[in-house]
Amino acid sequence: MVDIAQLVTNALVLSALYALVAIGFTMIFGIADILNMAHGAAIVTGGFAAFYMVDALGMSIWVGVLAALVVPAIFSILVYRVFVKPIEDDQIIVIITTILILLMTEHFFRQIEGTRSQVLPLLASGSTDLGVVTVQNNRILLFVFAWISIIAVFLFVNRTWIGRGIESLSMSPRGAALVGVDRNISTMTTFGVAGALAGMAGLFFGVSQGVSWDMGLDPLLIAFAIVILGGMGSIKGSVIGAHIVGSLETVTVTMIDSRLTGVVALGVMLLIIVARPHGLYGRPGETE
Amino acid sequence: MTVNASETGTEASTHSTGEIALEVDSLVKQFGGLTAVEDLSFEVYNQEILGFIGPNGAGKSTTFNCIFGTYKPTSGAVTFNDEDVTGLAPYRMVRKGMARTFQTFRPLPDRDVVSNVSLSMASNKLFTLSGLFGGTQEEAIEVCRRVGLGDDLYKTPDELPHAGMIRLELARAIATDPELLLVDEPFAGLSDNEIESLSELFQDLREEGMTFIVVDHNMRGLLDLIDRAIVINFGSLIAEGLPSEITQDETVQEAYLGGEEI
Amino acid sequence: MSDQMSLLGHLRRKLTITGLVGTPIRYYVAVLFFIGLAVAPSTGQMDVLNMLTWTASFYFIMWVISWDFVVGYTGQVSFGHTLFFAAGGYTTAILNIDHSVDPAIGIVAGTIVAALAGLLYAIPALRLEGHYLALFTLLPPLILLRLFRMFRDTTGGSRGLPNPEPLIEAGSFSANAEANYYLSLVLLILIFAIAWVITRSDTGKIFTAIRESEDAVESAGLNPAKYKLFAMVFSAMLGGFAGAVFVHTPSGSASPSQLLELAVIIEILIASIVGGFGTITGGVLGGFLVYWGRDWLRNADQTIPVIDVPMADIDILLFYGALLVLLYVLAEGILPWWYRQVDRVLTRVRGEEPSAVADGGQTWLKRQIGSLQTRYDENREENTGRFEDRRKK
Amino acid sequence: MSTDSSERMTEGAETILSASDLSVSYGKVTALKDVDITVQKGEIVSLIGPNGAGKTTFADTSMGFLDYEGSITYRGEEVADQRQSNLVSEGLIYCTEDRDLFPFMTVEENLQMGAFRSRGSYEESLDFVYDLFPRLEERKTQEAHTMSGGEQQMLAIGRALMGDPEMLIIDEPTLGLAPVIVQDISEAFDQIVEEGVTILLTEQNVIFALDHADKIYLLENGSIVKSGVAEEMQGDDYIRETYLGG
Repeated sequence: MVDIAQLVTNALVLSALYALVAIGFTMIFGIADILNMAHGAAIVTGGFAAFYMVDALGMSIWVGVLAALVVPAIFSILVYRVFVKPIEDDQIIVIITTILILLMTEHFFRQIEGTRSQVLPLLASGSTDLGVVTVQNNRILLFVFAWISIIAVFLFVNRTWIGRGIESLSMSPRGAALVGVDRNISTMTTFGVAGALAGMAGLFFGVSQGVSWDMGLDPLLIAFAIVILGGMGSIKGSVIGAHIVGSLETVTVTMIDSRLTGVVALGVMLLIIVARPHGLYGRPGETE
Repeated sequence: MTVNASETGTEASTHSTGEIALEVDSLVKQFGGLTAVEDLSFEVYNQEILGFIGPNGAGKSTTFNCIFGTYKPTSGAVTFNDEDVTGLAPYRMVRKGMARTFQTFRPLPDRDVVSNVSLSMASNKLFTLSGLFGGTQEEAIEVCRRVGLGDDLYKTPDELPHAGMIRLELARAIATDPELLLVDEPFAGLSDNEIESLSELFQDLREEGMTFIVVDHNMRGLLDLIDRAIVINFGSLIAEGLPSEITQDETVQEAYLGGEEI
Repeated sequence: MSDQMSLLGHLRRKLTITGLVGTPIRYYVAVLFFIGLAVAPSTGQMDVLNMLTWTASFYFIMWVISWDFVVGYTGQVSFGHTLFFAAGGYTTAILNIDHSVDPAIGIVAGTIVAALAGLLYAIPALRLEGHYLALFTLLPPLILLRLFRMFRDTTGGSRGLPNPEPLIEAGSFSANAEANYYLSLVLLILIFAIAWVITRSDTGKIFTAIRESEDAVESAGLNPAKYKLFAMVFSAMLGGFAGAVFVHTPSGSASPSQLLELAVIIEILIASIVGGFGTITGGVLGGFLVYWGRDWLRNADQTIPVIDVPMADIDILLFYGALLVLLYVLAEGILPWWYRQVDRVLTRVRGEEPSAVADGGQTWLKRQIGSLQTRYDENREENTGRFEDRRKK
Repeated sequence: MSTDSSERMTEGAETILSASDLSVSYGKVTALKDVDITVQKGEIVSLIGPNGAGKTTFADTSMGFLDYEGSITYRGEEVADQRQSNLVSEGLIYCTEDRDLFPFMTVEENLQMGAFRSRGSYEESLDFVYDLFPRLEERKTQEAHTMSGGEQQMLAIGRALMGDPEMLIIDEPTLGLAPVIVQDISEAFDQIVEEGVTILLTEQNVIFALDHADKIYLLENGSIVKSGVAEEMQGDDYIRETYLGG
């Protein structure tokens, strides 16, 4: 019984982190029709931004959190403005370019920091007894912050004008232009928000598993799985997808083999792409 | 107008051999809960030019796509030259002697007109050395001349005017050497002269033994060309007969001509 | 039968003096290039290490050809060709190391496994397109890499397997290198020739037609699915075969960094695009450029001024940076760009109207955009069609 | 109706949209060639002509969707020099032939989006639209993609009106609609005209255009072949023969 509670807790925390990565990825896809592989680089950037704040500048982890939001947001906006915008009509070149940016970012940090994993301090110490299970306060905070971010994005998209503009662009670019949505500003905002979410995830992964040059690729791949599962461009879908993938992952890693991280998720995704390309919550009409 | 139409009517009886080329029997096509084509039956005789008329969204394209195999019919049968061809893939239909044009053109923008047409002459064999050294070019050029693209042989499709694109669509279809040609809205956007010359081409090809189904939502130009017409609306047949009868038909006028400029 | 007759007749015609004069210059350039590569080792200018690097570059180019063969022509996007290379290479290496299977048999087995992997891609590729296909093809190599790490005992994990037995041996190390150099060169010429002939025949024209409009192909009486399947599986076989031979040469081994990592496919993609997408010949050009560019950076002894870092230390970063720049500058492709320049010069000299070049004077990028636009329009039309259908209610 | 229109025309002599020597091409095909069109404030101008004549191209160009040669200005400012979002804020609203609705938003959400840049009162506009098309109010919680073609057309026009238009460009509002619905749209159109909105209407349906417009331009193969006041054009032999079936 306790085991199951533990499993559920783990799954919930992991799923929330995955959702952070997936939401940004799916938003960029929805609004700009771009598979942004550099999203993985934003995760790495977030992790290291926090690490340098704490390690090199001796700041508190909370300044690190701020850095992990701001730096990757700026990084993502720059990636869009400098590299993606000039070629955004060409899907294949965009994918190649963003993969190159991911590889360059990885190797940049590898060059400076080497291949070992850097440690970030915990957000909080101690643990809390939640009745059936005892959870580290650190993990509770991760979970809470992840969900605050997710809800904030929901509210942003549904309740603010600029968010509505983003939503409308993802449904009909021409329709959005007709009602006066500025595509450029909306796309940059989306990249910024996506970058901040990914950076946040980078920090959280860093807190729980350490910061390293290759920490971006795995969450990015799992975000693929989630986004395919939830339907590209759908935020709600990716939150649900994140919970499916996160639970699946927790179960396989705990019960079968810890080396299976990612494999099951990716395998499931392969099946879904073949069986239902638009995902479980996808909107038809993209390709058919 | 009426006189003219009845003339074409008599012409039909002289041209058509009376043998059935294509028979559509109780065709039904549903998309999800929507019925786009409802229990539609008709036949086309050899060497006939059949007009297939109906307002936008009446189900003409869907019927076309069901005949040609782009869609699998929900139920019903399509018989071509006494052979059941219901739901065969389009390329098989072509191999059996059917061809079609697209209303929204499907050119190959990367190559010139002749190469567009010569694709229809390529064999469906994987391992072939043909085409390495020219080959089908001459035949393709012949077809291009036939449809009036003689001066545009080496232009790319994006250099062709609207009427040229229609001719290119036709050339590609004719190059497959079809017995039955399905033509989708050939007259849309054409001037009267262009309509006339295209109609003459259809007549000539018919003389040589080709059978036509011509779809259009606009009757302009069409009534002078066709031998017989079928009118559908909301996926069902509402009238059938000589062009003169069609224009007189009250159901047609009510359901269709009402808002149209005729 | 008639195919062969016309081929013979054509060759006979070509082999007359007028025929030779009439052949485009680029054919002679290509022949001279390969002859140059063939005589290079005997000039004494090439040391053994150099020879090994050249050998490795030949395989890299074979992979570029295999990628261009399917993606450049039929337009089925693949980010996962490394799966084929690894299928070929790892199959034969494992068979040889664990079961002492003869390399020749292992290579055949590797090629077959790669063909099966090709089927794995080809079947979904019939239904998927664009982003979905790109994502789909991106995944299997990444999954395979994880599996390799899991089954470290058999696959060597992220370091790869030790060298299996060589396919050919010639005694001394330098004689070995030379023998493998020639073997690889012959294979390169063979694969190049096969890919060239297929893409220039009617089959190639159908491939490119599929890229432009499947509807058009189908209404010409041709089965697009058959051609797409063939292109993918054949490409997989070419790539898998090259990968399998590669691991049996002194230049290569079955390791993720050489066969499977994301970086490998990116280099191949960029080589193909930079050289000229959908041309095969351009891929050869781009392949040499990218491969030797990386090699030069790795061995560069210059130091970067301002930041005072030796180039060789950050060679990978510089290499990716350079690729990024290449991608922007040469997205059109060197070969198409060159043809356009030649055409422009000739036009000026002769005072003629510019002739339509192979790609109609448009850059690859623009065409790509064009075809996406067409697809978008088609979708839109279908959607409005669907809306129209709803009128019925 | 005709007295109305003459009043409107004298009232505003101010030019609101003006194209001169306007040419647009797609690749090598010229879609518009040296077109001159002027729309005065308060006028109802109609562009008529067959399929592929360049009507939609003109509408798209006015809204800044296409590159062009020559000049086209909205309220004296070159369209190419302005952001599209700016044009919308300035009251230039375009209702396209494809409607370009937000398929997965409800009717009301679509209307809300229509007011994205509007300076006018949201409630007033919404009331006006619901008055105009009561059917939209009945279905306000329905997603746009589930509606019929005619209802979508109403929604598209409604959404355009939510933007508080100074000038409205409507592309083929009656295309593919059943006669009954064309009647509805036609009535709504008259009410919009009464609001004093300047309108550029492109139509294949010449009868509809002649019924509603003050001024007509006939476009064929990308060039203007004829132009004039609606009454004159109605009597024109060429138009009668070609477009009204004699």
